[in-house]
Amino acid sequence: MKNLYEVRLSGSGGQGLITAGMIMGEAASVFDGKFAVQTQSYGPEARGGACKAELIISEKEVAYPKPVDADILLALSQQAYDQYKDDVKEDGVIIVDSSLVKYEKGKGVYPIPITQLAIDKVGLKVTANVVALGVISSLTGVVSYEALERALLSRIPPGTEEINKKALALGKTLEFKDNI
Amino acid sequence: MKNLYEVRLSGSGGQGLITAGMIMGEAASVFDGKFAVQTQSYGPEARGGACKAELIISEKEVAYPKPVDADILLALSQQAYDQYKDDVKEDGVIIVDSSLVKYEKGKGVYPIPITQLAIDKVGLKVTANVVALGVISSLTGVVSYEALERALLSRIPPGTEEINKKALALGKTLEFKDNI
Amino acid sequence: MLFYKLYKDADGRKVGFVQGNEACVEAALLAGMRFFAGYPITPSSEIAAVSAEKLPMLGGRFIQMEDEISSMGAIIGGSMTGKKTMTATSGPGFSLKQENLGYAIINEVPCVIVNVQRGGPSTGLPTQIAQADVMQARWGTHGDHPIIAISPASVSQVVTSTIRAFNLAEKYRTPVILLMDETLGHMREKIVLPREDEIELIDRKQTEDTPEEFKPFATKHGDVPLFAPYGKGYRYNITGLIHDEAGFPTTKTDEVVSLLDRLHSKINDNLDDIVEVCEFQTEDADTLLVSFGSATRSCISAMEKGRAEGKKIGVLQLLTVWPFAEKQIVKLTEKIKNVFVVEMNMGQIIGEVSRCSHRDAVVTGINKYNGIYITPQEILEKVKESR
Amino acid sequence: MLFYKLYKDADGRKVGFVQGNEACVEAALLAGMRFFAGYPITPSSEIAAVSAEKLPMLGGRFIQMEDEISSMGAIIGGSMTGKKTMTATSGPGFSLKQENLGYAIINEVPCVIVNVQRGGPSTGLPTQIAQADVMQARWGTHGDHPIIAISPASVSQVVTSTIRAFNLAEKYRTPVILLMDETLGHMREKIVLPREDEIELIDRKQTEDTPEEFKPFATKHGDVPLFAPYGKGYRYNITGLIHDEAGFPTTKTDEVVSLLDRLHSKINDNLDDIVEVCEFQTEDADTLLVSFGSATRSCISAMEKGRAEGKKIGVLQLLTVWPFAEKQIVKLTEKIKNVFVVEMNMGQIIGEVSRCSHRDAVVTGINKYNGIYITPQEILEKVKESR
Amino acid sequence: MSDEKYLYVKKNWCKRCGYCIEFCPKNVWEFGDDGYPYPARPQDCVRCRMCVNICPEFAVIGEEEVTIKLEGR
Amino acid sequence: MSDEKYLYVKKNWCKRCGYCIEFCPKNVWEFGDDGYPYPARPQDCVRCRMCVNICPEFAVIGEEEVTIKLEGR
Amino acid sequence: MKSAIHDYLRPKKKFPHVWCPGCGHGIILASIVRAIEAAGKNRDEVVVVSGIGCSSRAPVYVDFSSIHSTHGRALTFATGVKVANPKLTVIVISGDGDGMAIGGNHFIHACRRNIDLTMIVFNNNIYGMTGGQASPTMPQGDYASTAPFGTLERPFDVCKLANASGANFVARGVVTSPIPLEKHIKKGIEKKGFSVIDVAETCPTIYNFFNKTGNPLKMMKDLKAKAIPVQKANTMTEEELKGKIVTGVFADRYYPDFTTSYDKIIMDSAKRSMKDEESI
Amino acid sequence: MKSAIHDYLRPKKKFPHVWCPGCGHGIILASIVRAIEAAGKNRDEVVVVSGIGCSSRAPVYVDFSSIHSTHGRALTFATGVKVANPKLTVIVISGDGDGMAIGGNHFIHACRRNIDLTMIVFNNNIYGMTGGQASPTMPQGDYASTAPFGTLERPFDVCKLANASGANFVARGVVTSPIPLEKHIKKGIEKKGFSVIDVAETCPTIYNFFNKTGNPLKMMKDLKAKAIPVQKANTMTEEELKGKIVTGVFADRYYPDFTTSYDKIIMDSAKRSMKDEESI
Ligand SMILES: Cc1ncc(C[n+]2csc(CCOP(=O)(O)OP(=O)(O)O)c2C)c(N)n1
Ligand SMILES: Cc1ncc(C[n+]2csc(CCOP(=O)(O)OP(=O)(O)O)c2C)c(N)n1
Ligand code: SF4
Ligand code: SF4
Ligand code: SF4
Ligand code: SF4
Ligand code: SF4
Ligand code: SF4
Ligand SMILES: [Mg+2]
Ligand SMILES: [Mg+2]
Repeated sequence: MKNLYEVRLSGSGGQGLITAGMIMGEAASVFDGKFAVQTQSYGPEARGGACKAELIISEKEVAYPKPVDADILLALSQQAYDQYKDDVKEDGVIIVDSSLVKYEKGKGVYPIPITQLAIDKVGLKVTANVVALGVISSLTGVVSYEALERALLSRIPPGTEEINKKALALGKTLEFKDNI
Repeated sequence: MKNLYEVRLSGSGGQGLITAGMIMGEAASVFDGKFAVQTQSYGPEARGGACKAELIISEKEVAYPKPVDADILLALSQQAYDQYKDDVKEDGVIIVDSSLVKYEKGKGVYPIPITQLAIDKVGLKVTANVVALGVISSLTGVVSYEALERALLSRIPPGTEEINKKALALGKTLEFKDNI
Repeated sequence: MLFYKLYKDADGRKVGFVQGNEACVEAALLAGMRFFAGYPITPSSEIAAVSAEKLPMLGGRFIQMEDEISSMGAIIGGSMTGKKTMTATSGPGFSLKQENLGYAIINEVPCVIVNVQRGGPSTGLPTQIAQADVMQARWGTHGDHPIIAISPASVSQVVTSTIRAFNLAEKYRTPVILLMDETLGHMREKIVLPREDEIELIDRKQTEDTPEEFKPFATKHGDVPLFAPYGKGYRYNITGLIHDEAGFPTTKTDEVVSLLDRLHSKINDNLDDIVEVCEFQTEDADTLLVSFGSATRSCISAMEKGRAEGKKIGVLQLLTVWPFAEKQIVKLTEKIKNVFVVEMNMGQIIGEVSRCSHRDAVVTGINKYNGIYITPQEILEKVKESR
Repeated sequence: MLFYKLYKDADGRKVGFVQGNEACVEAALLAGMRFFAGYPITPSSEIAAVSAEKLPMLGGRFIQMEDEISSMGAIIGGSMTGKKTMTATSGPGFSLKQENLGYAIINEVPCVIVNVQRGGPSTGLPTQIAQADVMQARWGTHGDHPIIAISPASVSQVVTSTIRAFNLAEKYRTPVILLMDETLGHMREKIVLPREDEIELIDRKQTEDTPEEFKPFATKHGDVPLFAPYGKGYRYNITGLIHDEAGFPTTKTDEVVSLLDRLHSKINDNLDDIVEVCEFQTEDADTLLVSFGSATRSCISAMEKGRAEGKKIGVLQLLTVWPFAEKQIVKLTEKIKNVFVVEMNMGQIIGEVSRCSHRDAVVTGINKYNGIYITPQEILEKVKESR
Repeated sequence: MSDEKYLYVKKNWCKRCGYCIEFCPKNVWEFGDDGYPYPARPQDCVRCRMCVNICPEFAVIGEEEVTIKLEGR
Repeated sequence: MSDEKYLYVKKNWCKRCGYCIEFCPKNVWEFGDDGYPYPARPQDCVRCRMCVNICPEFAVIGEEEVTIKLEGR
Repeated sequence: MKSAIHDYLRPKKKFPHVWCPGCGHGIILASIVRAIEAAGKNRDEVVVVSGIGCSSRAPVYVDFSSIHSTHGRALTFATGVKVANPKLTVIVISGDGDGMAIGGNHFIHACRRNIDLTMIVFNNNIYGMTGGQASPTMPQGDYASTAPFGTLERPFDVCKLANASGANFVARGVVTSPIPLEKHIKKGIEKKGFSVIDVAETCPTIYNFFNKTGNPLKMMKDLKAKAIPVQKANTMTEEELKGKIVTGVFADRYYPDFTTSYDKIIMDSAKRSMKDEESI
Repeated sequence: MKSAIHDYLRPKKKFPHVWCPGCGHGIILASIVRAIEAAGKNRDEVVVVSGIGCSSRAPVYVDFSSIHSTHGRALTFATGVKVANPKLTVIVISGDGDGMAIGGNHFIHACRRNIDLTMIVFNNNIYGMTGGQASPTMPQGDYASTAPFGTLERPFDVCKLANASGANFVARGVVTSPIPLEKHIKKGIEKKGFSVIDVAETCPTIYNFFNKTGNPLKMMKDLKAKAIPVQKANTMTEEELKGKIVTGVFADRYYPDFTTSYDKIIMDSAKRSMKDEESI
């Protein structure tokens, strides 16, 4: 476990990346007792374009709030992958949606067909972001699973609790292997 | 003849003092070739209150544009007289409308029933300001009579030329005596 | 629709992981805000939305006005009834509010104006960061006027600064500007809201005079006149014209001067109370980074990095940007001569820093204005370059 | 209804005894103004009235708009057709124009904005003199922006300054602010209008590119882009968003920086052309009065009186107040250490003078802000006091 | 009708517009020698209040109590 | 009617709202397997231009010349 | 006889007021005060808000809480007062320039919002205070300092605009008939929701200067001759109505007003807010 | 088939445009371009002016001289363009927020002034660009980020307001009928004086987010069902008209427009100016 994680969740508008960032930040800061700061940015298009949520999760207070090189990169679109794959630390991990993105194999690269799994195993495409959170938690431990679940449940529309839990659990229980 | 005259034309709104100031300034600067600057101020009331036009007429360029102590004070109302009578130079003149104002006799004080004369001799009360200009010209020479007449004629509504000339002429031809 | 949730911690404090904009409203409500009038503009719009949702729960009221001018008018009117009021906007809207801002100043109407800065001038870069309205905050409205402006750097500081903004507004009966920026407004961090028993709230002092005795701008009680809310039998007038102690228009020179002097002195005579700065490791520093708002965070990181390399860097955050921390600058530059002013603009507050710095100090600007947050690396590099 | 008359002098020049406001319009017409949009406000209203009367004689057009915001919008729109345009206002209206002023700056739209200053803040002292919008002229609109502002002191200077304002606006494609004041606006002095063959009029340089090649904000011709009037086949876009050379919105960091840098450098790289000061007897002076606008006249009288008493006073008039005459101040304060900044406000431009003055100079403010013209006596007294 | 003894004009407020005279339906008012209106025919007054209401200066007064109160102003 | 060979959808502009399909009075259009509309029954087209005019993306094209011109965009 | 106005003059203010001899503003102000009295309002709970203009000086003279605000913005300040404290009776005084030129947007939005204010437009068809520029209600062709060749624009009909924008109560009075004027204003005050009373009056100083309309008395007589009650106007042709001023009530509706509607939200919200925060 | 829009797309601009899938703005823009073409205007003499909003991005895409001005101020810039060069055909594009909220005053004054502009209101009943605040045309009770409990205010009827303010031509179109829409706009362009075409459309992204109105296609179908021609509407009761959108022409008048009237002043003045100055 590192003292400080720089996390970049990237993809396109509509994939729920900001929500994922919010959940992750809340889990880490409110429930895990760490320091977290989450920022975001959109592409120049009004809606639908590139989208990115970034977090710094740390044992101590965070000054400059933006990740430079990521400890954790989640890439849910080709554009995002291409743009950010090089800004990852030596010992960082790249979680890439292998159902959407053509990627290069390498140490620390974890290809997971996240969106496809969300469709197939959860039954709802838009839960891909939650599946990804489960993956991040179990792969890196940057946030605890319990904290994530609690933050998740407080952020989603009532009535969607079960399906979201299912998605998170799916992400957690997947088996990973980086892809050398 | 002095090199510099500080002139204060004072009274109330509606007595045409600003117009008188404009005529005098134009006469001095455009037609007599002197330097002149004319400023004005109103009382706090929107209309009808105290009113004052001030000029500096000089052989050379005028920097600070407001008279301090006047060489020539015209007072067409009691309030104006009371307020400004003390701000007159030792060798200055005070022309006071004796038909409207209670004044103190003294050297350089010229009481003339200007408004009454305008009514009686010109037949139009509002020409009092023009009568006063005639008085000032012939008493002090600060502006020439010809210049005054020309400036006057260019500033008045068409059709009123004769009556205005008459008023100016009246002012010029009055006999003055200061009032010791 | 709220996009955050507050929890209660073990000490009974509300906590949450919220945006700067959301934190601003939570703090404002804590501080006693009960009326908000606004007009949407990126990146401040969440402040209006959260206010719309939360105010009625506390019996407060929200109104979306037809523009920024009317929003500013409305919070002045609202404040005259004794309520604590706020509006929020960004550059273009802040420009539009300037005329009525002057009205609030001259009539000593407490209110808080949030400007979540974005790139400019004009429509500029609506979704990107800048700190380029800081001089406008000082000089944007016509005529001689004092102003208080506070510029937090973190979501937690948004909470304390917002409460402070209301307190200063009430204490000094003046509009207070909260200068945020796009990143801070949209950034999420954990906040811990103080319990009600943990904060000191200031309410404008109310008159104890009878209505007959009461003069709305009388100074017998000190520089800040005592207040009587409209509707309580104190039937006085306020006007944007220069006015006398009774609130009536005047052009008497002594009354003009006395009003203008008092408006300024009530601020300038209380700089120790109003001006708040944060110093970071300035004790042994030979290099000072002066900054405000979000840029401060980069300065602190730069300081940490720099110190790791053996560079004795200190940071001064101007939490209160206006009135300017002249005394603090004078003092610090007596010992630290190598001064950098870090701003996400083309160089604005640097003018003030230069003016106030010790004559031997070398004041250099570190500026970024391309819409992107300035990084600690960029600051460090500039610091190294200039040596 | 005109309240003045022009005559022809022996040299065929028009002369007249006119108000500053009237002179402003006469000069503007000479400079080529053909469109005026405005909203009345004391003490600037005569500028609109005279424009309404005179513009149609020259085939120009006048429009009274519904407010100051629309007036500013209209002169920008008008200027895009290639016409020289102007508006006039006073403090409250100047505050309202700030948003669109930024639009004119960022789109490099030549136009002239007259601010006949009155007492402020807010409604203030509508019929009295002040010089308290000078910092607002610099910083009133949001975001980083340069500005040119000129401040004449006499009715004759109004003529030359107005012509200059149009010339600078056209040359640098930027709004230019003409800072007058109540007394100057209403004061009458003789003017001699130059004959057409005696003045150099500058028109914005027009592109020679074909419509296909044309880029409205291209810099290949230097810092000031070449113009193509609307309606002539150059079908380009302008926007208040940060834009690229083609006039389309951009957030690319290099394009953002290049636009903002160019907007500033086109002014700041041409200070020798833009900054105009008048020095009076500074050669042997040991005391310098720095001033602008109407206050300069009192300084000159004070200088004359002072010299009569043996005091070596000199005067520096900042005819161009923005950009600031930094170089001139630096140079003068190298030899003159006793500096007084004379302003009819509570101290505004003094900040700039202090910042730029030689480190050994002692800079003291002489201020008056009660609505009354500052007198030479008052200045002299303060000068004596401080010795 | 009328013993309208308090129908009077406060001269230091009156600006002599003549509206009271013109708009009185009963022709009660006239300009006096001093140039100010006065109720020349008070007995004709029907208490319609037009004169009071139309006076832009609040200078027409129709009540004893008010008269006394305003005396000092 | 119609040999409407240039009634086509420029796919890189189309955002698949389905308006062309819905608003064609002759039911000419259908979503294809690729998710984009195509003129399934061009012979039914009466050249009313509804499909062209209702497309918010300017993606329905009905002219050879335009087709060619837009190719590169 | 009761002279409401004299009971309400500010004790500390000097009279006569600043308005010119014969200016209609004084007549309207007195009518407003009588209407407030007639509506039975507690003077401590009345707030009078104005903008800038000769007319907007009115609140300074009468003994209510008052805001002499900025040019054109009276309705915005008044909206703030009303929304922040709905118990208050808020009267807005505005000139035709103030309310209809620079303030036109606030006017139509106040109508639409149906905020419970009563606005009285002192409509002299000109900018008096700034010396005679054309106002948005100046009849086409009349002269002004900024319309030396006659105004080109057609005037707004304040009542039509209010009607189209949704005000609950819309009426026009005229200073030559102060009693009906007072009644309109009283009804406006009593009406929940936004009320507008447009008042036709004269500016004998400035309007006359540019239009040679004669002395104050002549202008008043002419004005009286122009005023036609709406009932009568309804029977007249457009031709006959030219140059006339139609007076009376143009709208009297009962849509819920803003603050009353808002009170329902507060009641509902209070319940929602009862829910306690979860503990961490 | 002729596809006017494609001839007028900016050669240097990237497509697809920024608007969301199904957003009505594209349909209106294409209709405007067809109308300009149909009115036979020389594209070099057309200037398109907009404010700020999703809709106000429109001019950026089409190949005319254009001004993407400041929020709410399009009409003011357009007025300047037109008055400074009356030969130009000036089209104003504005959103319901841009044109009716912050820009409402310029709107009623442009109507009153009868300035020869053609204004098209992209009326999606919401602030799209800033993420869903209530606009002045949002139906009462609908939800928005700033109206979490439903809007309290009643909407403006843009056409009624234009009519009451004096516009020469007033019409309403709807994006589900692009051809009548184009015709209204064409008529507006051809009409001397101020023309307003209010266009009912949808914002499938943001409106749906707050009001669950369904996907773009459902919203379009619903919109189509709501649109009623004015002729038919005239035969319906108020009850029946609830929730309907009345389309068609509401005013078609011939008052002289501002610049034409001004030209007369110029002609007269030219004579007056012939008089030479007196010599000193
Ligand atoms: C922002 C601003 N613009 C302009 C003015 C100048 N101004 C003061 S009063 C006024 C017009 C007043 O006209 P109206 O409202 O009709 O009142 P009246 O004087 O006719 O009663 C104007 C333009 C101002 N004070 N503030
Ligand atoms: C002075 C100012 N205030 C506010 C804004 C923010 N703003 C930009 S667009 C917009 C609303 C746009 O709504 P509308 O005109 O209906 O256009 P739409 O996006 O719905 O097409 C607002 C409030 C701004 N740019 N400038
Ligand atoms: S109406 Fe009033 S002001 Fe006019 S004459 Fe009569 S009393 Fe005097
Ligand atoms: S109350 Fe009526 S009748 Fe009596 S004097 Fe006055 S106006 Fe005439
Ligand atoms: S209308 Fe246009 S964007 Fe929509 S589906 Fe058809 S072609 Fe595609
Ligand atoms: S032109 Fe008309 S009939 Fe032909 S495909 Fe398009 S919508 Fe259908
Ligand atoms: S100028 Fe006109 S409106 Fe102003 S006080 Fe005089 S008469 Fe009344
Ligand atoms: S947010 Fe609404 S108005 Fe804006 S582009 Fe998307 S659909 Fe259109
Ligand atoms: Mg008026
Ligand atoms: Mg909209």
